[in-house]
Amino acid sequence: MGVNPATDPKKTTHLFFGPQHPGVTGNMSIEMWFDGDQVTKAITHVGYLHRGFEKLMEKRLWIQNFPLVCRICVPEPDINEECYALAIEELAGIEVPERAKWIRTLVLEMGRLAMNLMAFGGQAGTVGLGTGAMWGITFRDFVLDLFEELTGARVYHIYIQPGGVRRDLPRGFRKRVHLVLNKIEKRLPEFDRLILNNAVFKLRTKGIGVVKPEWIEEYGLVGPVARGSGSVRDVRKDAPYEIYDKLDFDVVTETGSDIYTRAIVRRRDIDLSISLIRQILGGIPAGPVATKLPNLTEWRVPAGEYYSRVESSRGEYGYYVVSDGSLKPRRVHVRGPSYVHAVPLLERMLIGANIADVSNIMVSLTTCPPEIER
Amino acid sequence: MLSNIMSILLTVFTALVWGLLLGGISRTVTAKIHGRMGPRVTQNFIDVWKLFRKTSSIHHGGMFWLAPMFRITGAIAVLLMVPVVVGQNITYNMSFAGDVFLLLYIMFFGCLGMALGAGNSGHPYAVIAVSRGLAQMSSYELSFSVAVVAIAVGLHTFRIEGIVAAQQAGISSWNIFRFPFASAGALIAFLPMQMAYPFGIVLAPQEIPIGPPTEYSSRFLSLMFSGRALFSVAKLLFFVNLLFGGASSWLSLLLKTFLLYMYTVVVSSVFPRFRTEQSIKFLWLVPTTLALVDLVRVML
Amino acid sequence: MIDKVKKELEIRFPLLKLVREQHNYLHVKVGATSAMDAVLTAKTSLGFTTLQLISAVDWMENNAFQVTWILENYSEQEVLLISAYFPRKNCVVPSLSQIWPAASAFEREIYEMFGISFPGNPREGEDFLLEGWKDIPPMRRDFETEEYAMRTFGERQPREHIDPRQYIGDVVGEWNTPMGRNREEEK
Amino acid sequence: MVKALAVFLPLLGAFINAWLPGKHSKASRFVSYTVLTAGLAFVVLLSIQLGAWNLADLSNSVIFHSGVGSPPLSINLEITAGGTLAALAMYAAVIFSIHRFALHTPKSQPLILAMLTASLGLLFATDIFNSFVFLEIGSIATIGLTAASRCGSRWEAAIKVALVSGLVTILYLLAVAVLYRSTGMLTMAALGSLSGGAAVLVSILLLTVIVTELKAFPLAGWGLDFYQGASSNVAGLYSATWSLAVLMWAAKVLPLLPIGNPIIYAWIGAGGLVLSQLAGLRAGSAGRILGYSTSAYASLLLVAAGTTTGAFYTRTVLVLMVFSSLSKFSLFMLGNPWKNRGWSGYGTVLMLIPVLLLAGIPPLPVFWAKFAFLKHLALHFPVVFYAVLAGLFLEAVYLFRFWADRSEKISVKAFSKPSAVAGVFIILVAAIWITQLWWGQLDFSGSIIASSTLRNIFHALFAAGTLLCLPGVFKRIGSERNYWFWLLISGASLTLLPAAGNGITFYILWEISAFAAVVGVSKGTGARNGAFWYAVFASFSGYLLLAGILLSRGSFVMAGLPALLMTLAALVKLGQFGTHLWNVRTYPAAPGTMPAYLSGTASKAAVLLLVAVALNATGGALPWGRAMAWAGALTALAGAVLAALAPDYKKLLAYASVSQIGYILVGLGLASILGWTAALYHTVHHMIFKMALFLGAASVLYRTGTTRFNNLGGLVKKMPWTFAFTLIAVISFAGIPPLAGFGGKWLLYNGLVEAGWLPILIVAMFASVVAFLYSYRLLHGVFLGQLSPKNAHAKEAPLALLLPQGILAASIMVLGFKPTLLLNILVPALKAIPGLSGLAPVIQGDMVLTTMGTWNAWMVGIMVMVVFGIAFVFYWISGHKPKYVGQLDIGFAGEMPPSADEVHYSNNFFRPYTRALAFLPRIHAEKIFCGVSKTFSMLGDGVRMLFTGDGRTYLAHSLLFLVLLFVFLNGGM
Amino acid sequence: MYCNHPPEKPGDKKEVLQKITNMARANSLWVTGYGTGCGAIELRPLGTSRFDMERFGIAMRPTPRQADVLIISGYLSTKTLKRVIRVYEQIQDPKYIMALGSCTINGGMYFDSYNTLNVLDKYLPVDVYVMGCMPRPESIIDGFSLLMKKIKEGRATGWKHYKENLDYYRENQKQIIKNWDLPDYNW
Repeated sequence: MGVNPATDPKKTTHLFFGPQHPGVTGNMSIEMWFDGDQVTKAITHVGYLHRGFEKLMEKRLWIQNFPLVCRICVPEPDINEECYALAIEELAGIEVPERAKWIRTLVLEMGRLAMNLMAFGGQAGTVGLGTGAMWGITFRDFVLDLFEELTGARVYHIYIQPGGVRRDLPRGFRKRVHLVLNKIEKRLPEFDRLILNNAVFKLRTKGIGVVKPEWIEEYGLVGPVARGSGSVRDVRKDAPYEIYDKLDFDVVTETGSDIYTRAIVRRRDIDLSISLIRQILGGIPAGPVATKLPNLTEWRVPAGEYYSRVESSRGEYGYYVVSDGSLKPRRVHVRGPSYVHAVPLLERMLIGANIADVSNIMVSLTTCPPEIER
Repeated sequence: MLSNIMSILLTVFTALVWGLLLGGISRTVTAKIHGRMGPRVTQNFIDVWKLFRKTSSIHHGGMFWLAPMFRITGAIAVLLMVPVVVGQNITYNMSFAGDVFLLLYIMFFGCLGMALGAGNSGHPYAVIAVSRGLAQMSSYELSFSVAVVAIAVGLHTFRIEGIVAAQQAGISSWNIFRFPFASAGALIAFLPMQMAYPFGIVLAPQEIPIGPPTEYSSRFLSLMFSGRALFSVAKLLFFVNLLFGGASSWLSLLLKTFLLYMYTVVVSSVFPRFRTEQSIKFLWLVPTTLALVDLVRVML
Repeated sequence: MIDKVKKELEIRFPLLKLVREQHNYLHVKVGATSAMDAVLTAKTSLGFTTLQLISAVDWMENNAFQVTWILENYSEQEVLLISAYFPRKNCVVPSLSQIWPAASAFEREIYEMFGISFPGNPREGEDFLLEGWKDIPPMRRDFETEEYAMRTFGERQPREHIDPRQYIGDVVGEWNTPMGRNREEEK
Repeated sequence: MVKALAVFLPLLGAFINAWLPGKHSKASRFVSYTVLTAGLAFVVLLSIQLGAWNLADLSNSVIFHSGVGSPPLSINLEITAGGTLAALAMYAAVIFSIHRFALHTPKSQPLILAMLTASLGLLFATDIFNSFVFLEIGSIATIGLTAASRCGSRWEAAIKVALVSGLVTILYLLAVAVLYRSTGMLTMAALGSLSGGAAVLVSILLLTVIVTELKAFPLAGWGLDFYQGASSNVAGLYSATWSLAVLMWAAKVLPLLPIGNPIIYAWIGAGGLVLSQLAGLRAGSAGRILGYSTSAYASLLLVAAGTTTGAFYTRTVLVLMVFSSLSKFSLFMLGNPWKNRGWSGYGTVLMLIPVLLLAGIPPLPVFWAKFAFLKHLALHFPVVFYAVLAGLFLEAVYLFRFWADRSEKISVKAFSKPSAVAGVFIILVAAIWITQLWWGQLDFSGSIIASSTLRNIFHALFAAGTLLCLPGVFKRIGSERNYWFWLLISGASLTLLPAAGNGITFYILWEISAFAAVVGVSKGTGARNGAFWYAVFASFSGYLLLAGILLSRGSFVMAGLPALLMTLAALVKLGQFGTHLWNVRTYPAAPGTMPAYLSGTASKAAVLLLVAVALNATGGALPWGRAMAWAGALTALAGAVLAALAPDYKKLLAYASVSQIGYILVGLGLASILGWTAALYHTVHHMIFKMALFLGAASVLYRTGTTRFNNLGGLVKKMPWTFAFTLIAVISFAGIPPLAGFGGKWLLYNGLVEAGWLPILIVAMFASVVAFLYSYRLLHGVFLGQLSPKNAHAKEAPLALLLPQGILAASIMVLGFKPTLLLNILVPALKAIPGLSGLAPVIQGDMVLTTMGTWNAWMVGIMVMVVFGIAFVFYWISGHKPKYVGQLDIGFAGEMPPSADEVHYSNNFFRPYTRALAFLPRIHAEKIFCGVSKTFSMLGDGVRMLFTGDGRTYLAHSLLFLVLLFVFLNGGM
Repeated sequence: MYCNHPPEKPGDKKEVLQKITNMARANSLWVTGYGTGCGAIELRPLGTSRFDMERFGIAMRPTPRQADVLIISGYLSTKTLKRVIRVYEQIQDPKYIMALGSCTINGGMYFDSYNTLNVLDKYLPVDVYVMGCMPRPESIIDGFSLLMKKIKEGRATGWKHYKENLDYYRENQKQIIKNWDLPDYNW
């Protein structure tokens, strides 16, 4: 047996990016072989954050799982609650009040906005533009303040529940949301100047990390990664949940396929989220915010299986929920977009990449390790 | 003789303090650009002291052990080769012993030592960083040496005292006005020299955390920080003497070095990194061409 | 549209059992032997070119694993779930990693979590989520996680129950009220 | 009685042989062999007694009649001294080769005798018709021998000989008839009395016959096919007896032909030489290659016949032909066991000496003849001179390739081949003998470099360089052979080089040092290719030098073309970019300390040559100084870039050598005192550091068995002293101030600014910065980084290698801190040279001043040392005790490094740099050379199309040649 | 190839200028850039304008060799624990561990998970716990100020404890890390 040229110890250097590595998002690692500074082979290692959520959920009541699911994706937890709630509502046949639907959509969009702000800034941060990263996270903090006011928590909100949301909007909330949006919007042009119009940023991101359009179906790519390569997939449009069918928006799509395009997609997603939040704020109807649920400690969701999907900031997010009609779920399987982005796609994209672009490429996929590992 | 030694000690001490202080100030300024308060300006002193007093440290071999000393020696050697305050001959230190060529080459002393230490650490990131750094160095040194040669030939002297003395006839006699293109080239080359972005490819934390000093800890790191502070003051001093007419007093020295340093800080915080080859190409193209304009002017 | 898919599948797989059908969502159960056929048919002739997920459910009491392939048709925006039961003991399921590169990771996870083997996956057996796992695969129903945790990580320390309101009452004022009092929609 | 015995004994041998029963027993073979050999030996003794053994006067001769009456009825032999010499060579060849025939094809012994008889007869014949008889006998013997051998292609070869001899017979008889009819005589002297149409006709016919028989260019086809087809025994015997006889006979006849202006011989010869050697470049088989070489010597004979006369002609032809035939005999005999793989170092030498002889390298006999001959040509026939030189160089190229390809295959059994050994031995004895004849031409007064300071510097440089290489010569690894002898010879002649007082002395020493080094290089593991490149470029540079010397008409060098040629010779020898190919192939291949010697010491010979040329031609400033400086600067840059990308320790050093040499060229090109100071300072410095580096490489190779960067790394822990010395050398050549290297750069830059050559200054400065890349690559690739487990056994280098390094490192330190030690010697000496322009640097104590810059190495050194010392002491006393942790204990992103090999970063070290350079068109010197050699090959192919391998074509060639000659000569008249 | 000697026992050596040194240590806490768990998401805002930890001299260092503080930002899976041990042991003395979130104290909501350890203190010496799930940036800053206080008073001696009781910690670590292949000493 000959030596694999991609991992020949004489010709290559064997390196780990992560888990303890500032260029890696979250706690995961990429094992790579370099020839010079060019990657010849890459293997993604995940599982550093594996907490056995799916096992734990089988051991907990249906409603007890809400605090668990939001921890599956740290930067944007609400989609998990939403997705899980959608599945339960579908299985149990619960109707959600109209107002709750609007509020849910509001929460989801705010979460998306926060996440996209961080990811857009992070893209700059990973090529060394620390200022961009700082600004992005600062803007996100404004949104987190709103969450705190609405739900009582900055990160893990546990706000959505089957049949509605936990609380109504506080007084004056809409005004404050507008204030925050105005504040962010005012700073966005400066943000653009710093990042998107920066010649060096363009040099670093254009033509790098190309996701070929044919990979979209082959790998099942979703979200900005797919939409940066010409796809128009967006669950909000394709299979509208909550009130997305009542909102006026176009799916953001670009065709550049490279990191720069993905940054643009993310930037336009920010605009889209802001516009959607504005629409929602203008249209929230009055009414109850939650349906009355049976005694939750003895609540048995009817037997059945459902695969619920929502659109997260990183793309389609799915929950495969199986109920056997007992107090606890039989099986919950979470399918986060990072699953394919960070494992097979990243391993493929990194081959031939420069060491300088490894974290650049990885960040452009906005991988979120906990949703792979759960 | 004694006064010379006193002057040398004073210079080194001042440079160390000023270098660390400048580092602190630069962190504050960067923080302000980020929209933060930033650390105390004395933060670097605290860091250096803390690192110095860490109770354990590791080394990977002789060169690893010696590298910080190489670094500090190189920095002090450059510092002492440059006149500090124009007119006060006592502060000219050792500058009689060499000219700009010597200065250009002795600058590498510390870098080479650092690179050797990094190599001895056995860490691939450190070595990759060194390979990047050397590749980049070979490009910015091209533009820088073109600029220096243009200026030196234009002024008919290689002696730094001579270059400074030629700029004492008012602001318009400063080389930055007499040789605007060469100065522009040199100032661009100054950015990679200071490892400022967009040329900061050596200490790229997201790519090769964090380059040559990745294995250095504790007291080694403390010395390395001091060496870096000294070295940047030495480079600032060289540039002030080369382009900005030298410093006629300690106050103007502090002011000029401060402003020059702020230039790198401000540029640094609004640019991402180049990739190595982009950096090399840019440096070959832009600053070198600029400096060549003045060189051609001088030749004609 | 989804009707067409359903009809097509029913023609080809007469033993197919319909689980759920919505306007763009179809879940069918097929026999273990025809599962691969169904998946490949869906890919080649029905336009479900994307594999979203491979999932498994442990039906211990029925002594079976249910493996579900979740496919999507990107152009028609349809979801197709194909499930099949496989015997639980020494469960072997054909691999799809040669057809969809993404399947490799899903299969590695299921191998690790359920012990279902996917022969044909070149990377099967590589550590995925766990490292050095020696117990029975954790997602099986007969794996008792709490007992395992107790055994491995030790007893959980006793916990004092404290009512936070006791502490935050004086500080927050407005919030120290029954839930939702101030939370009504302003008009 | 004696005469009778002379006839009787060989005949007895033949008789016994014939009488023996068909199945030969070993004993009977032995008997016949012994008797035959004894008879021949007796004949040799007799010939010596008979011959006019006075070579100093070659005109003496004895006429020897046999048979009755006078020729053509009887046989008259004129035994001349030269003929005797040739006859001796023939005897020797027969005696030393006959055992082969005795063992393999005993039946062929009578044929051998027939061939010997024919050869001797032709050698001494004075009569045209006698000659014809011998020619016929010779042809028949050749055909018979060829056919009797066991070679597969023997019939093809035999038939071609038969066809050609048939044609020759017809033409010759025609000529004889015309001659007899016109003059009534058949002696050779009768040719002179011919006139008019008969003269032309006879001349044309005989010339065609001669050219055909000689296998000279246009009619060489059959010869090539014969050599290729015949077994190597037959070919060897043939070339030493019959071929030599034909050559000598032709040499005798050609001046007598009434052709009018003999320059036509020279034209045929010179043109044929160039064309046939072009074709020879593409020759594949050994026989064919030697066939081309034969053709070359035949052409040389024609040239000689056309351009020289009298005793000079005789002597030249005699030496050229006898020794080349002997060489070919040796090569054929050696070439026999080609099929045996296996290798002996002595086999290489054994084979190299005949090759060197054929290529005309001093002090082997052919050189002297060629030298004198070429000198004559250069003076009187310049165009022929250039053509001959080009042809000879082409011949050298394919001969060296032949050697490189084949010598590896010579088995140790070569020693059991007394024939080959004897051939070589005879050559060597003759070399000594002939050299002493010519000894008087040598001059060791050292007058070509007037300044005794410079001379002494070079003497010291060469002597020290050789001596420092010597301790390590026994630290060889693997299949490297003993090379110390050749190193010593090369070093000794190099050390004498500055003492040379005239061109020929210089040239001889230069070539001896180069080719002794070639032999030394060939002792390395798989060094055949490296040695080949070295040999080709050395002989190229040698021919350029020779041309320069010969065109200078007695003086060492004349301004203009000779000086340019000699400058080019020096550039080739230095490995100027473009010709750097040999450096980067030879240095890595050379064994042990040989590369240190080559790069550190031997290359300085070229610097010496440049200095000598500049001083003698124009008194200092060469008119092409600026071009040379540009070439040097670009060489420095390109060499540095290539060095940074080199994957091998020695290869990197080779490119670095190319690069550093560039600075010397820039300095010499400046032709100012500063420039020369810089160049000579850098020459000394380059010798010191490059030897230290190559000795370090030798140490690493000795301890680890490899110089590939991918297999090295982390050796600092195992070989700390080697590292320390290498580090000092590296810091020095990188030009970092406290050490010596900065001085050269500083002086050079000052010189460049003084001359106003700023663009060159910028290129040179850039190159010096690129030097950091490869200097670090070198240190890291070998000494730093992770230690591969495969090298865990490595130890510190042996003292024999370490000590010279230590001495060199110490001298770098001394020179670094006190450069004035050297400058105080150099500057006054250079100031005294009137041809150098510019101001001299002023040295005040430790201070060196130029018009624009200052440099006080001592103060800088002291400052750095003091600061370093204070830091060190502070470090030491501050109670800092770091723990040593292993190389794998690194902060590896929280993971464990898998293994040292995998973590070591080595392959494609400067990949970003490569990418940044990607916009440059990839012009590799290799590719250019490939293009050149392709062009030559195509030309050669064109010529080769003549030689179809079909006998009829060759007949047609001969007839065509005849017709053309006829038209040309008639038109001329 | 690896370090093969046990750590020196640090002892209670009195250093010169102890007080100033402690002040310096407290005011220059360099944090290893290792987000071990979900708490890392709140470390980012900590660096930005809202909370700005650099005010206190706290900075992120990408390599453990140069850091002082290791923040365990939440639950530790056994796979991560292995890396954390390696990283922790590569930090030079004095070094501190700050643990975020309930899950590091007693397992928090993952008390019954088969892959996360419950009580961090058994495996690594924690100097400061910050409770909450997840802790807000304010509480992390509070944790830092507590750590600073401990350092100033000389009470942050977890690293000494670790070195002195290395065997105890090793035993615990090896108990849960099934494929222990770390060198025994990584300093």
